[in-house]
Parts: sequence; structure tokens; C-alpha cells
Amino acid sequence: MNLSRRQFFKVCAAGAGTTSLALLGFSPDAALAEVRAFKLANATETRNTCPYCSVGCGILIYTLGDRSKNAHAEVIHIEGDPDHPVNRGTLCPKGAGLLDFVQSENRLKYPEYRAPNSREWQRITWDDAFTRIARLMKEDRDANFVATNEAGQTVNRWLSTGMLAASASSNETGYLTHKFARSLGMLAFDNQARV
Amino acid sequence: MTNHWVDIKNADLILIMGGNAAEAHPCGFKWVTEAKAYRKARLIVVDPRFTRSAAVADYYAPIRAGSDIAFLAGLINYLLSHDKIHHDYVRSYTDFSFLVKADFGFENGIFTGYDPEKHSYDKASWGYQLGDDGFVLTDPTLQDPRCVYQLMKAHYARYTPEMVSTICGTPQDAFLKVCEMIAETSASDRVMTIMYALGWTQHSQGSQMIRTGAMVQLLLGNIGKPGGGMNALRGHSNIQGLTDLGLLSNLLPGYMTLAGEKEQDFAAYLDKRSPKPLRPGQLSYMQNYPKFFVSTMKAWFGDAATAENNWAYDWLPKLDKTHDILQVFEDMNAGKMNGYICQGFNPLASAPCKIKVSGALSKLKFMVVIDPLATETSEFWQDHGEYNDVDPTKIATEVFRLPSTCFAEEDGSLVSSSRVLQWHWKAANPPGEARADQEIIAGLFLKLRELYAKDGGAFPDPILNLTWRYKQPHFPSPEELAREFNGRALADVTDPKDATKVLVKKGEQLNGFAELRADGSTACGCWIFAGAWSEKGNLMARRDNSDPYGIGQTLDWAWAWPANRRVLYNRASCDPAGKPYDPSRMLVAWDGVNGRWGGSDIPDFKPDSNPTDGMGPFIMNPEGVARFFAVDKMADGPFPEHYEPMESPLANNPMHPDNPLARANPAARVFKGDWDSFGKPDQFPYVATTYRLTEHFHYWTKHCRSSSVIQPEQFVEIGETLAAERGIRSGDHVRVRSNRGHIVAVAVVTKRLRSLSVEGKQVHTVGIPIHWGFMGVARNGYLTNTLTPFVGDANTQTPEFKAFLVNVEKIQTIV
Amino acid sequence: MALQSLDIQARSATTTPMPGVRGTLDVAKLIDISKCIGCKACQVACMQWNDLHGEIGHNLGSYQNPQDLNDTTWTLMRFFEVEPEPNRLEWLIRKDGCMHCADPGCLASCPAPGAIVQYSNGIVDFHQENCIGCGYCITGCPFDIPRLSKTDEKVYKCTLCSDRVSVGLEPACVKTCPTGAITFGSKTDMIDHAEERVTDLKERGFAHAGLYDPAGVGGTHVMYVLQHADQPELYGLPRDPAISPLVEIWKGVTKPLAIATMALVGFASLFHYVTKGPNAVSKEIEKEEEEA
Amino acid sequence: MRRDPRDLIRYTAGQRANHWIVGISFILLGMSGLALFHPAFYPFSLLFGGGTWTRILHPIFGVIMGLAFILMVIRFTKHNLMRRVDWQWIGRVGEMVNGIDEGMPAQGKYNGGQKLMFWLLLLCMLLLIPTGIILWRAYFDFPVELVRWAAVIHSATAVVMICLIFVHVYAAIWVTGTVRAMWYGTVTRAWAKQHHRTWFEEVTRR
Repeated sequence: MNLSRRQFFKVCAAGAGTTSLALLGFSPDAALAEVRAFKLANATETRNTCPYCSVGCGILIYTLGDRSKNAHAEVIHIEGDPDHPVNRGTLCPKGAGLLDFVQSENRLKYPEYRAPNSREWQRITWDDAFTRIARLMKEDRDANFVATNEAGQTVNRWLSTGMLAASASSNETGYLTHKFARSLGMLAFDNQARV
Repeated sequence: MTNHWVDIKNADLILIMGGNAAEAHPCGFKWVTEAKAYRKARLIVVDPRFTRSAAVADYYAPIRAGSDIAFLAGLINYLLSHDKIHHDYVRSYTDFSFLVKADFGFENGIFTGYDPEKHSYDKASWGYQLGDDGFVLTDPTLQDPRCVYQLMKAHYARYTPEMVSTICGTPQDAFLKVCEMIAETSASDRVMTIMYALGWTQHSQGSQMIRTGAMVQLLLGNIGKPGGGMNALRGHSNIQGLTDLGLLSNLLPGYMTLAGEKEQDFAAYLDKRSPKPLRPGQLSYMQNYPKFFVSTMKAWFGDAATAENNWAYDWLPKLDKTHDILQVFEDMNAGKMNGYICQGFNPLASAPCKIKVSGALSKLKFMVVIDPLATETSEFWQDHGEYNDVDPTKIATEVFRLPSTCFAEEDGSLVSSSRVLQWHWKAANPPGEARADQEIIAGLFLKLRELYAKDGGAFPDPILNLTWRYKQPHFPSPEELAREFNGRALADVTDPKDATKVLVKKGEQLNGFAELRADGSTACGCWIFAGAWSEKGNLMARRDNSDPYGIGQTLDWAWAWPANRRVLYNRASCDPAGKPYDPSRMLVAWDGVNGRWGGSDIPDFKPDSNPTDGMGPFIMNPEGVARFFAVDKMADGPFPEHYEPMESPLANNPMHPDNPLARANPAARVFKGDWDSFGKPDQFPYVATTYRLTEHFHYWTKHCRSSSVIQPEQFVEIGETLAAERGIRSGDHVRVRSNRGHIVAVAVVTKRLRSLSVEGKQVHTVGIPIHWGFMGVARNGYLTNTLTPFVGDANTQTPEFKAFLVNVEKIQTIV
Repeated sequence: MALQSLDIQARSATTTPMPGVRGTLDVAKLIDISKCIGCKACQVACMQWNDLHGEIGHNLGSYQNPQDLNDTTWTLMRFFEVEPEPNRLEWLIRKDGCMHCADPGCLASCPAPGAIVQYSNGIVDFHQENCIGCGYCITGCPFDIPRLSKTDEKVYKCTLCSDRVSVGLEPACVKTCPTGAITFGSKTDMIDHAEERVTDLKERGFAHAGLYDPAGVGGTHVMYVLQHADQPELYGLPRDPAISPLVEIWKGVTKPLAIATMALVGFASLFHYVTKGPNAVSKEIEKEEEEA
Repeated sequence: MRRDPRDLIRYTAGQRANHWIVGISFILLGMSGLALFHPAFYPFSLLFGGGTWTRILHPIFGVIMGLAFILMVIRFTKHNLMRRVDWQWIGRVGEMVNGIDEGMPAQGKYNGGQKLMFWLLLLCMLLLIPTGIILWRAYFDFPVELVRWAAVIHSATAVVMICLIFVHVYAAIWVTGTVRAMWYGTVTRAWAKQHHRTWFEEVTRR
């Protein structure tokens, strides 16, 4: 059986046209089909940078609402920034899925504390967290700060507490973190440049 | 990157080696496909695995993991012996003619000055012969056997194609084919770019791999040119920025270095870092170091930093040694540390040797985790079955977990691999009580300062005097911080040539680091970022993507350090007379009429230096030229030499089979207790390498549904030959063991991992993607650093994640 | 109801002509396999744009995840390790998904009016609100694309982002593709671009590079540039795809023939009755029996 | 219910119920099937609650009809075995259609045409049931080529069956006094004598 496409349609049309109407008198419904409505029509667009690798792709974040007082901005979609000279609107699979990072079920929502030898987290307030951490840090710094080394040289360093800085935090955060760490005399200080 | 992402489109040849740009940087890789499609460029991939970069390459050559120096050294030998070098370039812009000290030598794999006890070199002999005028002696005829050219030629003549093939397992014809293709770019109008990443850095000899690549580029005259350069593809969105800002044990912002404890004299500290030119007429830009340093101290300590107290020099901690992440975990494991703060960093997964990291964290008194996500590190104490088999009741560490914002919930700037600082804007509030990182740091700092102000304590001066001029002290705004690191004038800054001319008025933002002063009249948190937020406003937020020259130089898009320059060393794209080597791709050129350099980029040069003055293009080097001979800058030798990875399938280094000292990098730091943790090839016969997959980002995206759908479960890749030998079929579960632990994963059996003939024996490679863990929405898996060795590169201490030994066995049934 | 945002060219199970006066641009997506790095960004962009939240499955020994197209995976990277010549390994990676045939087998097969629509720009779109879940489109498709959802018993596949195209945007996968392996534009432009690519590939030693725009289905609005156009099987593509002759019989000649036959039987009965009259028991026998 | 004590019982209540289960499900199947077959009949789907319900119900009707049909086959096969006389009858069916039935050979419970109908319907069902299962996407997933064959066979067979049933129904209407056999179960003696003389003789002899 090898009807050509054209023949096929002709046969169909002829057969269908004559028989259907004549036999049944049903009329076909209106030939309308609306595409899915464009979902970003009035969402707020914010320009941002992908936080993953170092290509630094421009992204557009779409949020619900127009930033009016009573509208809670919720990120609803993220895609590439077409103006960006490097990515020109494109995004890799991680970048294209950034929404799932923002909305990950594993986002932390409040400060937590795990006591020594405990099996669980307990929720604490920010103030409690800062107070307690600052006390621990001060205790350790006061006890272990090295003002001069064995050779009597001024070294002013604190080696018993260290810090790892975030490779995805902004320059502004990084700069403040650096000020913070060095003012305390920290040297056990590193970032993700190596890994 | 010396160049930048879009510039890759100007390349004629792209070498991807020590990286997998298509998978790890897909959107940057687009410029490779653009170069291929519109410049007819060719792409070469050299990698132990046939990666997704290789899938679109014109030529792929396999290589044994960890043998890259041998390959590149063989390439150097090929270029020198076939005279495929850019003569004009190497003579004028490199140290080819410089004479090296007579007592420098290299014997049986070891350079002069080695101390086997300390595993380190005394580098006294690694230097130039200096004349009485303090300048380096040269031999422009290149005949002197002590000139860099002759020494280098002799050093690399040993890397014959046969030797390369023996060490690397790369078939000789494949190696030679790569050499031929690369050699073509020694022509002035042909440019190659090299794209590499952690495939080069994560080795015990990683820095030298990169150096070897850079030497190839210098020989071919490809540094400073559009479409050329050495392009390190950074792994994280702002790791470039954090490095620029000096968030490393031994750094200060802008690649300034902290003083060692012996450097008690402030003047000597500055002097050592402000080198005088080593050749006549050279700029040696780092002579400006005191301006950068003093301005940073003014930014940090304000009025408390004065000329009298050496700008608070003593307040900065002095180094006994570098406390990099490996050193820190070594010390922590030895019980020498009490507290640790992990800000957006997941060391339990990222640092080598999980069991050591886990043990180390368990010895802490307290740990603070600041992160938007529930990381493995924050739950190192929790029993997660086979994936984290610990007993919480035996771990006494107090742990705080503080929720921070993610990118969508904050303003700020990030530095891309192209060195471009790009501003981003907040789109939504964070979930729950999460706070921005700088708000968390401020909260901690202000609490500490309050305690020190109230109760006193150890050396409170730097804490109490740290500048904190933020309108809302608990919420330093990103704008304020950006303005601070850009810098401002504390007094009127005048033109050094004309004291009546005020360049910047008191209180105004600085336009660039040229305006910095060493007299305390300027404050600047990070000199290389000076100009990012001037009186013109936030230049990092600029969005004009016009490209007037059509070669991708969008100078009005955001802002690049230094000085908005997009291609480093761009003076070298011109011949000594100042004419572009390839006028169709002009970055800068000497404009004789106006007596200035100009073009599509900001000149990386003294803008009014006439070519006839003979200033070299590498102005950051006191020599004014690029160095093949690294003098004393590297820990493991002035010329890169092949050493085996710390764990290698070979008993000896084929280059030096009878010298056990030269088997692996002699200058690599191995902690005492770690020697026993290395595996031997009889028990662990296969070479393993760890890497990223394009579907995932590090240990983050396993928290994201979409990434977890497209790559759901941990797997390892095994070549068909090895799979057949071990009776493994695709989809089977296998156990991969190293001397430090084991993981269980699904086997993906592939043609893409070839077994290679190395020193006459077949070497198999096992590929281990890193992305899974015991937290997240993807299927739980083992942290792959369960397997990796606790050793780093001799210079940077970057862990050797790319080459170690494992064994593989099929698991009959999965419980 | 407003007039549709895209003009309709054909509509499933509809026998009358579509409004067809306006002439719109024929669009097409070109997938250049020689540029594809298999990163799956298109897969994610598709899921994100279309709000699809698939299952997190298992790795069964391959990079290909999920293993197959499904109701939440409308496009899928398929990975093929092949050696077209000895010792020359190629890793061919093909983005699979609806081809948007000019003669769509799905539409021809669909019994539900308006469940499948072909817009005049070439997009073949499924309207799940009209879909009855019979799966006939699956039977009709020469490329094995539509997937019946176990969640709602509707069939799903790539829409070529008809919602984006209708407001003048490119499809999500096209936009996101990092290497430009996926491009979108008018069909003529895409064919021109494909020719450029084929020339480049031939110059790189792929003597049989070519465009995959199979005539058997009237051409497609999703086309491929193949390095080995002489061996589409290497990519898991049918060599000469066409609507199966069986489907043509089923949806073609059978339909009018059946109606004609049934009508004939009906009319014949009627005419028989009116011409021959009922077949009653003869009076004779009736009488016999009454008397008996 | 016997109208006339002399009427002959042609079908028991069980047989009639069985027949009508088949009959009703056939009508439902036919209408839903046609709705799925040709757009002209798609409005039939409204009778079933819309297209989706039509798609859901059609195979369920099919299962019901299939089971009932099997029962019927069990009940009636023995009456429908083809004999020489049946073939003779079929050979002269033209006369019958023309209304000239005087010369037709005497028939048992079923005439040759009816028997042939029985076997043809059975054949149809044997084709429709497996192909229907193959097409039942909600529960089964067969190779597409098989599904395509099934689709063609199922629809073509269905059309044939519909035509056969047309004939079956028309014949019942045309032959006056037949329909009541399936309503009440009885026929008149005259009817039996006229159309099924052999059967008439068999039952009256007892």
C-alpha cells in the first residue's frame, strides 16, 4: 500500500466531507486553539549573575508581582540575559535550572545549633547565635593569641581558629570577610581557589 | 584568564588540556564553537578521557593523568628542534638571552639546592647573572651556553617523542599530530589559545604544568594577543574575586603578600616587594607596592593607621608558614585548633581525604557554617549510614548553622574568569530568617567588638580600630563596601608632575590605582579594583555591550581589573615597533601622531612610552619581559620537569629511573603521617581521576531537582578493556577502593576511556565524577574525597585530585 | 473566544478547512550535532519553561538521563559512542524530541478534534485539554516522540514553545543552548545556515555531512545537521521516515471506505425493504398451523 | 411469556439476556468506536461523557462484550455447525433476497446464512479482541509496529462487523415475526414452519 501524501489527503477529504455531514448532520466545532498564555507577561525582571562557574553569565530573574508593597516577590523563572556579551542569553544546564537552587527544599531558613554529642539540631535566634559564637571565638582568641613568637618577634596572630571564605559570595562580602578575619589576626584562612 | 571569554572567538587554534571547558564552562565554550564556525579554527583536546569537549574537537589525543608536563615538554622540544617558534617575539619579549648563574644546575631530576630532609630547595642558585649596574647580563646572539635559550633547549631535548609516548601513553603519531598543528601558530597571523582548569592545577606538580603551557605560548608568541593567552577557567563564580581580594592565608588584597614573621622591618617588607628594574628602561610596575599597601591599611584602619605606626603594619598577623586548607586540616587533626568558620564552603566534600577532614572537625570545640544550603560539612557529626558512618554521641563539636542568602537575594559584584566585575541586583527576599553574608559577618564582628570594648582581651587594637563607617552598622550595604574597596581620596590628590593640578578632590572616589599615594592621602581596600566605583558611579553595573572593533572587546560592559583592561600583556600583540602582529585583530597599537598607545583595549603598558624607548611588554616583571626561567618564583624548579603523581602506576620516574628522590615532585609537601596513606600499584593498579560533569555544579546542584533529574545517581566511568577484565557491565554496581577508603557507584562502561601503553604496560583509567553526597535531592552517594590523597601542589597546595591509584571490583548484590 | 494567536493550518479530527488566508512565516529549529556538547541545558530549559518536574531516576550505565522521553521529558540528549572508522571514536550526541513534521503522523492519527494542531508556522502542538488519551498519535508518529502520561492519561511532547513563539520569542531550548548547536529562525534561513555548516564540516573531513530534513514526512520544522548524513542510524534516526503505510491505511482509505460500506449496507437494506417488502409467513402455512 | 400456548420456544431467558448483553455492548462499542474512528462520528462521544470517557469506556464495553460473546459461542456453536444443506441454502441466497423462498431447502434452527453470520461474527471477535487489547494504551504498551497493524485490523474488522450486524438486524426486521424471538423467546408455529421447517419438525415431533 503506497498512497502518495496528496492522494491520501484527497481520499480523506472527499470521503470525510461527503459522508460525515450527509450522514449525521453534526457540524464540527470551531477550529480554535489558543497556545498556553505567555507566563512572564507582567513579571518583574531583575538582572543578576549566575553563581556557579566563572563564565559569569548574565541572567534574568523573573519574580511574581510588580514590587508593590503587598506583593511578595517570589522567583518564578530564570533565564539567560540576551544582552550579556559572554553568554548572550544562553545558559548551561546548571544555570538553566537556577530556579531549583533558589527554591531547593534544602535551603536553610533559620539559625540552628547542635550541642556537643547531640544527635539533632535545635533552632536558635540570630542574637543567641552571634552571642554564643562571639563568646567562643573571644575565649579561644584570648587564650591562644600569639603576640610574639619564640624569637620575640611581633607576630600578632591567632592560629587556633580558622576560616574558609565562600567562592560564590560577592566581592563586597569577601572584602568585609577579609577585614574581619585579619583584624582578628587569623592566618588559617583560605578559600575555594584550590578545589 | 590573561584574555577573556569572548576573545576566544579570535583564536585560530584552541588547545584544551587540563580542563574540560565544554562540560565545566559550557557558555564560555561557545566562543570555541564560534571560532570554529567563523574563523575556521581547529580544536585540540588532550585529556585522559574522551570528554564532551573532545566530542566536538577536531583532534583528540589521550594522555595518562598526571603526565602533562612530559607532553608539553615534548612539545617544547618539538618547537625548538623544528624551529617553530616566533623569533621576533621570543627575542624581544622573553628572557631568551638572559644569562643564568653559573652554579645553577640540574642533575638526575633534581635542581641545585635540594634538601631531601626538608623536601625543599634552597633557591640561591636559581637566578640571573647580574652586571655591576644591577642589570641582568644577556647574550643577544643566544650562543652563550648559560643563556636561558640554551639551557632550556638542553633541558627539553630529553623529551623526545618516544619518551613522551612512553610516559604519557599517548601514541606517538597522535602526539606528533598535535605538535604539528600547534607549531603552525608560531606564525604571526596564527594564534593559539590554551584553556585549562583544575585538570592542571590539581596535581602535586600542577603549577609547573601551567608554567609549561605558558612557555609553549611564549615560544609561539601567543601571549598578549587576541585569541591567545593562557586561560585559566576558574571553577567558581567569584573565586577570581576572592583571590583578587586576597582571601588566602598569605595574601592581602590585590595580590599583595602578608609579611613573614622574620619581616619585622616595615621598610624592608616594602622594599622586597618593590623590585627595581632588572633591565634598562623597564617599568617594573610593582615599585608602586607601597602606595597599594598604605592605601589598604588606610581603608582598613582609617585614622589609626599612621606613618608613625608604619600604617599599622604590626597589626597584621605575621606568617610562620602558609596555613592553607591542607595545613589547617593537618593542624586541626593534630588537635591544634579549636574553632572553624565555613562560609559557603563544604570542606567535608571538597578537601582531600574525607576521613581525615571528618576526624579533624570532630576535634574542634566549635564550628560555624554559613551557607544557603544544608551542606555535608554542617552535618559531619550526623550518622548518615554508609555515606557518613559516625557516632554523634562521640563528637563534642558545637555546631552553628547560619542560613545565608543566595545570588537572587542580594546585590553585589562577582569577578568572572575574564576578570570582569559584574554587578547583580536582588530579586527577592531570602526564605525564612536567612541573612546576607555581610550582615552575618557584621553581626559576628560587632558582637566581638562589643565584648572586646567591654571586657578587653588579647590585642584588641585592630578589632576596635577596624573602620566600620557603614550607615547601618549591622548591615553594611554592598554599595558602601564596593565604594570602600574602590578607594577614595582622604586629601586632595595632585598630579605628581604638577602639584597645582588636583586629580581627585578630598572625599571623592578614585578613578584608578594610578591615583593611589603612599603618604596616607588615599584609602583603597583593593588596589586592583580601584576604578570600579569612581565618581562616575558604579562602573561594574554598566550594560553597554557595544563592540566597536568587532573582536569582542566590550569595554563599556561592566568593568574589568586592572583599569578595565580586557587582555593582559596586550602590548605584546604588537611588534617591537608598536605595530600589531595581525592588524585584522588589533588590540592596541602605537599612535605616533598623538604619542600614545590606543586601540580596542586599554593598553597594558605605559600609555606614552614610545616603542623606541624599548620598554618590555611585561611591565609587572622587573625584567620587562616574560620568563622561561622562573628564577626563584617556583618551589620546585625554574624549569618544569616531569615527575610522577604522588600515587603512580610506575615504580620510578621514566625520566630518572634510578633516582627515587625524583620519582614524584621532590618539593611537594607531604605531612609525616600521610606517607603511609599512599597506595602502591600492586594493590591499586588503576589510575583514577576525579572531575565535574556538565550536569552538576560541585556539591550544590544535587540540591536542585532539575540537575538531579538529568544526572540522578553517582557513577564511575570504566573503559571497555578494564571492564572486560573485571567482568563489569554498564549498570553494574562497583566498589572503587583507594588506600584511604572506598565508594560504591554505578559503572558506566565506555569506549571513551582507553587503556594506554605506559612504559610497556597497559594502564587503565577510572573516571570518578565528584558531585554526589549524603545531603540533597539527588540520590545519595559517597563523597569522592573518601578516595583522594592528602597532598598538594608544591607551590599552591592544591590537592592532587586528578591522579591517584584505585582498585575496582564488581559488587554482586546491592544490599 | 478570541482568534488564536497563531494561525492554524491543520487540526486533528477536523474535516473542514482551517482559516487559511493569512500567510505566516515558516519557522524551524536547526540542531547542529557537530556543535552539540550534550550538556542537557536544553533539557533543563525545557523543563523549566514548561514547569515540568520529573522524577529523579537511576543511572543505568549511561550519560543518558532520564533513560527515555517521558511526559515530563519532552527533549532528551541521546548519546552514541561510535567508530565510523577504525580507531576513530566519535561521541555523537543528539537532542531528541518532536520533529514538527510538515505531514504530522500524530495529527493524522488523532481522533479528538483539536487535540493536535498544526500552526501555519509549522509548529505541531498538542492541546491536552482536548486530548482523550487514546495514544493514537504515538501509533502515528514516525519518530516515536509522544508520550502518554501516567498521571493524567494525556499525551505530551515538545511544543516548540508555541507560547514563546506566539509572542515573538525563540523556544527555550534554542535560547539556552550554550554552543549555538540549536538555532531557530525561518525555515529558509535555517536551511541556508545548515548549508554553511555542511560546507564547514566537509572541509573538516566529514565527507558525508548533510542536512536531515526528511522528505517522507514533508520535511520537518526541526532539522539536524549530521556529520554522517549517510548514516542517520548512527544517531538513532530513521533513514527514510514517513507515516507508516499501515497508519495511512488506517487513517486514510479505511475511513471513507468504511463509511461508504456502512452507508451502502444501510441503504441497501432500506431499498430492499421498500422494494421487496417484508418477508412474512405465507398465508398458506399460517392457515395450516391455525387449522392444525 | 407465551402468547399462545402453541407458540414454540426459540430462546430461553438466559439466551436472550446473553444476546442482549452482547447486543447492547455492541451498540455502545460501535458508537464509541466510530467516535474514535472518524471525526464525523466524534459527537457520539458526547453520549459517553466526552472524548476521554469514550476512550476509557470503549475497551471496557469491549471486555463485557467479549465475555458475553464467549458465552454465546458456548451456547450456540452446536446449532451453527455448517452442513451440506446450509451450503445449498447459501448457494441459493439470491432467491431468498429476492423474496422467492419457495424453493429454499428446509432449514434447521438456523439457516445457512445465519450460520455463516455466526462464524463471521466469531471471526470478527477473534480479530477485535486481541487487537483491541494491543490498542489499549492505558494498560498496555506494545511495539508500535504491532499497534499499527492492530489499528488497521481493529478498525477494518469493526466496520465489517458493523455491516454484518446491520445485515443481522435487517434480516430480523425483514423476516416478520423474528424479532419477537429475541424479545419474548417464542415464535409462532407458522413462522417456524415457514423459515425453519426441519427445526419445526424436530420440536413438534417431541
